Amino acid sequence: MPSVSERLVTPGRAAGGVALVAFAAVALAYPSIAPNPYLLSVGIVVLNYAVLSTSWNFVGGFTGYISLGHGALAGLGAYGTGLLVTKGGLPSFGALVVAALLVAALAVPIGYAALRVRGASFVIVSIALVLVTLLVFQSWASFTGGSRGLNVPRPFPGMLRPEHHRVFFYLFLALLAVALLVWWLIDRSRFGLGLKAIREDEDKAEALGTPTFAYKLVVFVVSAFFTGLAGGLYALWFGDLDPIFQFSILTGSYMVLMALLGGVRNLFGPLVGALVVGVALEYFKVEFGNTPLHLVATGVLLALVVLFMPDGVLPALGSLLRRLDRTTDSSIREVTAAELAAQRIGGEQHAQSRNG
Amino acid sequence: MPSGALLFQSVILGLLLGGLYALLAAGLTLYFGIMRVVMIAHSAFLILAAYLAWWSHTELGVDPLLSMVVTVPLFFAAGVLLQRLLLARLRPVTLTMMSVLLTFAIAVVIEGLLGYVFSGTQRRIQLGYGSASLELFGARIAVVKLIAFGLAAVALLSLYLVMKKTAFGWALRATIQHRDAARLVGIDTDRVAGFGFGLGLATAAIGGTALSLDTTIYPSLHWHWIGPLMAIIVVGGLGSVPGAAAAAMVLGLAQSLLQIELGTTWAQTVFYIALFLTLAVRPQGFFGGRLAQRF
Amino acid sequence: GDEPEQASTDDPIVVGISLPLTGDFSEPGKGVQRGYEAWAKITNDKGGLLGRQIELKVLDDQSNADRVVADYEQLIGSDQVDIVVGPFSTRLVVPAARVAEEYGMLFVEPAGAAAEVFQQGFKNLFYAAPAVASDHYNHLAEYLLALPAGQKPTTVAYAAMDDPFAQGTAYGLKAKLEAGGVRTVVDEVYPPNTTDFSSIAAKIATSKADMVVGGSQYQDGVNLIVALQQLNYQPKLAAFSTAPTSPEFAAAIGNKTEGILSPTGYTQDAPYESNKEFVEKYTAQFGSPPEEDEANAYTTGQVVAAAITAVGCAEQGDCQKKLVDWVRANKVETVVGPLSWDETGKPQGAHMIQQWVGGEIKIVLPADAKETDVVYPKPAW
Amino acid sequence: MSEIELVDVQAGYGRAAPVLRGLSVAVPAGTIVCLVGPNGAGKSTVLKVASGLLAPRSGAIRVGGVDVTGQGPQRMLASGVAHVLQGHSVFAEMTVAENVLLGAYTIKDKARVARRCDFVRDLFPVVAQRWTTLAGLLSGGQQKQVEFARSLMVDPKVVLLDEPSMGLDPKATSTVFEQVVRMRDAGTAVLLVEQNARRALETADIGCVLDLGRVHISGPAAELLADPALADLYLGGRPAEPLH
Amino acid sequence: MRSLETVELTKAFGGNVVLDKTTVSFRHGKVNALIGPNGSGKTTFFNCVTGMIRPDSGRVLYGGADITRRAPHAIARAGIGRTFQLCRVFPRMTVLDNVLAAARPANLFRGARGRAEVDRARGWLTKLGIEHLAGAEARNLSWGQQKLLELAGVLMSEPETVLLDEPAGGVNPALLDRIGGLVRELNAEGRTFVIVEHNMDLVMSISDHIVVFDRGRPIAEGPPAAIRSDERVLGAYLGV
Ligand SMILES: Nc1ncnc2c1ncn2[C@@H]1O[C@H](COP(=O)(O)OP(=O)(O)OP(=O)(O)O)[C@@H](O)[C@H]1O
Ligand SMILES: Nc1ncnc2c1ncn2[C@@H]1O[C@H](COP(=O)(O)OP(=O)(O)OP(=O)(O)O)[C@@H](O)[C@H]1O
Ligand SMILES: CC(C)C[C@H](N)C(=O)O
Ligand SMILES: [Mg+2]
Ligand SMILES: [Mg+2]
Repeated sequence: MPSVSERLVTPGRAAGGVALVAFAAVALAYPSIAPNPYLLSVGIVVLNYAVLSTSWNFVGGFTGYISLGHGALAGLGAYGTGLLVTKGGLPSFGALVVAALLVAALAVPIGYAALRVRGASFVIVSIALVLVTLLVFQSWASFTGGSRGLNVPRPFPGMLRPEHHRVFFYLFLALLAVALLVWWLIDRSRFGLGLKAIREDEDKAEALGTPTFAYKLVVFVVSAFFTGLAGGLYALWFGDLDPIFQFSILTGSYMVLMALLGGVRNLFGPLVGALVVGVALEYFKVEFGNTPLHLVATGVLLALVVLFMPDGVLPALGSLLRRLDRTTDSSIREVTAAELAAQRIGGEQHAQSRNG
Repeated sequence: MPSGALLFQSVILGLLLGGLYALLAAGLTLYFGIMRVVMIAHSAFLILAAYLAWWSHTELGVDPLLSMVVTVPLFFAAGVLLQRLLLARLRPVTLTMMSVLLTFAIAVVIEGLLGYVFSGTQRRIQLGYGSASLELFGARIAVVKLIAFGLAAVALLSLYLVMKKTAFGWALRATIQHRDAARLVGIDTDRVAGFGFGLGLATAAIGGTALSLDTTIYPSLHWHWIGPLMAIIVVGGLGSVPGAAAAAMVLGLAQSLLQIELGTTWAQTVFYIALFLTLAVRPQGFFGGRLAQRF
Repeated sequence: GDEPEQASTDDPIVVGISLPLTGDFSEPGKGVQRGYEAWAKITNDKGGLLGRQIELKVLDDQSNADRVVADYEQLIGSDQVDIVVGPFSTRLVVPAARVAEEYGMLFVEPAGAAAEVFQQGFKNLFYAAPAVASDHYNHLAEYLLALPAGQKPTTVAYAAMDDPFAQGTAYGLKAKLEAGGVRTVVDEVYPPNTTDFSSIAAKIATSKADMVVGGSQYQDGVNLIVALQQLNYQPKLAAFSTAPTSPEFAAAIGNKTEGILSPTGYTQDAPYESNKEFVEKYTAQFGSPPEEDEANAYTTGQVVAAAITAVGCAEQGDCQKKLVDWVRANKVETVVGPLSWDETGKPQGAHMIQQWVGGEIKIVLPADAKETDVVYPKPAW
Repeated sequence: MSEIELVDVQAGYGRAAPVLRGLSVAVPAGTIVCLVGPNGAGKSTVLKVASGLLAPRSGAIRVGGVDVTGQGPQRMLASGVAHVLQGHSVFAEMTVAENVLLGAYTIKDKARVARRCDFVRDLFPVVAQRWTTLAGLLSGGQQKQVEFARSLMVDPKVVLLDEPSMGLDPKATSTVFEQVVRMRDAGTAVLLVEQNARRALETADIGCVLDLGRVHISGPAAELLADPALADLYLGGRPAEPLH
Repeated sequence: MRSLETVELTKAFGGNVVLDKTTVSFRHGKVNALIGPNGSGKTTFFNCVTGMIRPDSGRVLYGGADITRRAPHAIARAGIGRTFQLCRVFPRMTVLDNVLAAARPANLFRGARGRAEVDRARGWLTKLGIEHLAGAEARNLSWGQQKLLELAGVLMSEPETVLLDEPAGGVNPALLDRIGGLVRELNAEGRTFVIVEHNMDLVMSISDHIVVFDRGRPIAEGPPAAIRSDERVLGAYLGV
């Protein structure tokens, strides 16, 4: 008796496939159809958000550890790249990869300390991570440039700005594709199932033989690596780093907001969230101009999501589709004790015939 | 080597600062340890209270301390509403996580509205006694800091007594630990949880007023406070009011003394170092917290 | 080719600006905005430039360096403004200037005074004020070092915000005093978001330094002064950048202003011709006379206007290059006097020193511009 | 007249299909009615509806003849309905003493509370021994004993017990069943859910077999015990062997 | 011959000595039962054996190897699986995924829902009478259903030794007979069981060897017949 989850093409999946192809087509064509360089730069910002929240979702989505501190990892990636270029003399993209690897390496001790505690304590630690890195990068002025910021030299000197945007748009798009691919691979693997077990009940997962700490650490490092890459790429694109904005809790919380809005259990959840929130942020900015009402709008949006769509947009859409699809009946059948007794006997024979 | 005068002056400043931290952390402790809600917006409410104190001083000309007559009940009511209308809607299973995000949203909304109404400009109450001070064995104690310290001490003590000695305190703890069972012994859990939250916010009103006496305020200032306060309640032991108070005093003093050699910025890292050490060595906190490791 | 920009007189010149209207720099940011508005109004009342009206398009960057880039991106790339001018403060000027540079736009700015603005290799940038940060105290340093040995301050305490401009002023003075043999006893740097100054003040007070120098923007200066007063510290001289020139300053520190010094690039009484017009019309428009920030913005407008008038065009594209070349090669008469620039865009002038005397802020240095004498040592505050 | 009565109740969770579909039970004063049935039949749901934790979608609940449909647990308690939950429901981070005393939250008479306290401390030695321990640190069975003790602090007219013997050792199980009988003898109406079905039916007056949210069979408890068809499907194959 | 034993295992919480130099060994390849009054330390014993809490002193040996300080997952991998007294299921996973998550992964990066594994998981659900709930989220199950699901999980992980903490608590007696049969069946395939249980009917009918705890010490050991009539057991536990 095939159940819903085993049917190959469900309406949800079909819709997802169509949406994915459409998104890819639009994304690839965007630099050519964007009416002006400004909108292209908005596209880059949105893609950057998408990469960041997808990276965040390696930890948040699989293990359920909500980190408000991923902004720090992005900031480290950005500063790492910048410092390797300016002080280390590395070529831009070499510096980017080295910096992301360094962030990943640094994520091992950070994760080692932070992942020992769960729930609220983890959130606090993650917030502390941002504040600590902010303090360090502000105070250690001789190395980092302090509050005055750091200027990252252009990877393509002399390139005019519109062209520069175009190149980076594709770079971000490629990075997003890789991050999504890795997430998808983990999601369908046994490793992924183990991570999800951690999200549900860590002790139980441990008792079932899952090396929970190692699993968490590995996925944290993977997440840090992608976050570092996103931060570094942003640094190369943007050029000016300021500790206040690189190490901001707001960055981390945007990642959470986006992932949550789209749906953390969903491959494309963070991407959808980034599209919605990124575009909304730009819209608020244009709409409310010079007032801080964009903060209010962000807050209200987050609150609405938490209150009314805690599982995100995609699952909400999914259940809507399922309700529309009359052919699928409820996955729970009801059986009386008598039927159960009969079924047990049948089931036993079934099992035996298979073993035999 | 710092001079003796500087050391003594720093000790005094540290103690005064610690008192303020203690008050500000107390409310957080309440939601966090007892209600399992991570209240990111606490410091945003602090700043809000500080703004109200500032506003009533500049616009109405009343002493900021007097503004508490309005802000304390107002914040209590706001807390009850916040709990009943928003937090109560969260699913119990994901309460801890989702409350982080929800209160984060509230914090951002408050920050945005403060910015909208009062602009992002830094504000400071200009008090007649703003730069007055008393002398103590060669050191100086600013009058405003002393008042803030006194407020903190009184508010903390009252809070402790309410939680330990009243039926309300019991009912609150029972409600949080097993809501259905609490309802079944006859506790009006909705009301109790609402009042608990109101109480926490009322401390924010007092803390904010104390803060406004001697600091510059601006809408995004709450980020500056949230880190040290979170660190304090973890070090003190989640849910323990005396623990928070002790940790606040110790860390405030440490910060003040470290500033002599390290400067203001590096000295702030003491909070985070203490936080990491605590989680590594004694996750339930150093001064209290019984089953806190469960969080 | 086609020259659609050969504008008719009813097609305004749109000037794009991003300003910190909220956030850390909001007070001076709003001052700069008033300055720009005054410039647009005064110019338009006289018939505009090239017969076209000036229209300002102002965005708020929330004192946020990320935001300021997006703003200029929007102004140039999307809104297609004809001219851009700078925001307030070095921290925002540098990233903004890069956007303008990469779009090939002229970038005259009112508030990027720190040295590093001129070290970025910008070719289109010009700072529209008399002197860069490190030179702001030149006259004060000269004065102090010339004092007889017994009177000369021997120890100085410095506290500066970790901000290119604020630190630039304090360290500019520090370098000169140290070279003249004046000892540094406290040297503190604090990040822009600091609110608690009591420990810095404790260090300064217990050091009993003869003189205190604050590298401040606005509120940090106020806070530090109050904290010092709480500790009853009475130096012989106290100098703070920017803050004491603000209209709010005296009330903010409870009117205990006596003797506080500050550098400034502008005075309402300056004898330049355009300044009289500026002060008069500005006061009519806003109800109070202009301060330094307003003047800097106005100066920026004057520089841009001179270039546009001389070159005869104002739009994106080739015109911008002509404008840049013109500014580089010429001297411009402004409300702060004649300005000219070296190839990095650095102005070639000096700041004056003001002091609070008898409840008012007055020019005290240099000798040829002074309204009253320096009060030294300063009375208790 | 029945102390508590559920009439044609439909109830369920969220938007899902109803769990109880047209269920009726009545418990007269001084009677033990025992609900048995397979896992997931809806037994706990019946008790939740009866104590007001779960509002029914339709149907009526009457206590002492008065319609109380839709009232919350606080009002229900005031009308004399007490409910001991299935599983573990101690206040884990409060002491045993605080747990027990909270059982008397609605009682203002201090002397009566003190008397009750002494009574439950005598009844369950572990409650007395671990008086100042945090309840969450007790073993599973000890926690159940604390819960039962907590419910004994009031004198309700109706008691709803959801598997009170689960996890208890034989001694404690006997104590619990003795108390249930005692309550009945004092005139209380007891609605008992038990998987220890044979023992429960031996104690009860009336038995009800629940399956898929409906009452499958009900009748005098002894008759149900004797029915071989029921034994196979609901009560376990063999009657209990004597221990020696 | 691998078997589970402890040597002078001691654990105290504060002043409360819960395991007091406990030395016991369980028969390999048999169905063992561990019984004792509430609070006698049975669950704590399980927790120490599986590494969920650290004993203060003493050793846990499995097949002769010392596993005392190993991490819980390492002990699970060494072949000891367990259930929890207070049900622990993965609340927001489906019933089927709950069981699949328990399977021993051969290759971490293989797909998690292979045909063979799904079939095996459904097999266990069928045997425990909850196959019809396979698509439901675990948190929506009734107490007894969760208990059964937990059992299905541990069986799916195919441990060599299975520790069950009150498997019968809250389970319908009609199913208990089936569970008893299942235990015997698996035991016949070579699995060792250690079962903590207060349901004496079940204990007496399925176990080969019974250990009785009182205040953290074994006070009696032996086959069901012997235990049934042991004076100390009657006094301390059965209360007859
Ligand atoms: N919170 C809930 N949300 C959704 N469904 C639920 C919930 N609680 C129980 N159910 C479903 O309702 C049905 C009845 O549950 P109930 O707890 O009343 O059963 P029960 O007879 O008490 O079983 P048990 O003997 O296992 O305790 C079950 O099928 C269960 O899956
Ligand atoms: N974490 C802990 N802290 C303090 N005491 C504990 C802790 N865990 C267990 N105990 C104590 O250890 C004793 C034994 O508990 P345990 O859970 O092992 O008993 P048990 O034999 O499983 O009982 P039951 O049959 O009731 O499940 C109890 O007195 C309990 O209070
Ligand atoms: C003199 C001021 C207008 C300079 C400005 N505060 C800066 O940061 O550069
Ligand atoms: Mg039940
Ligand atoms: Mg146990």
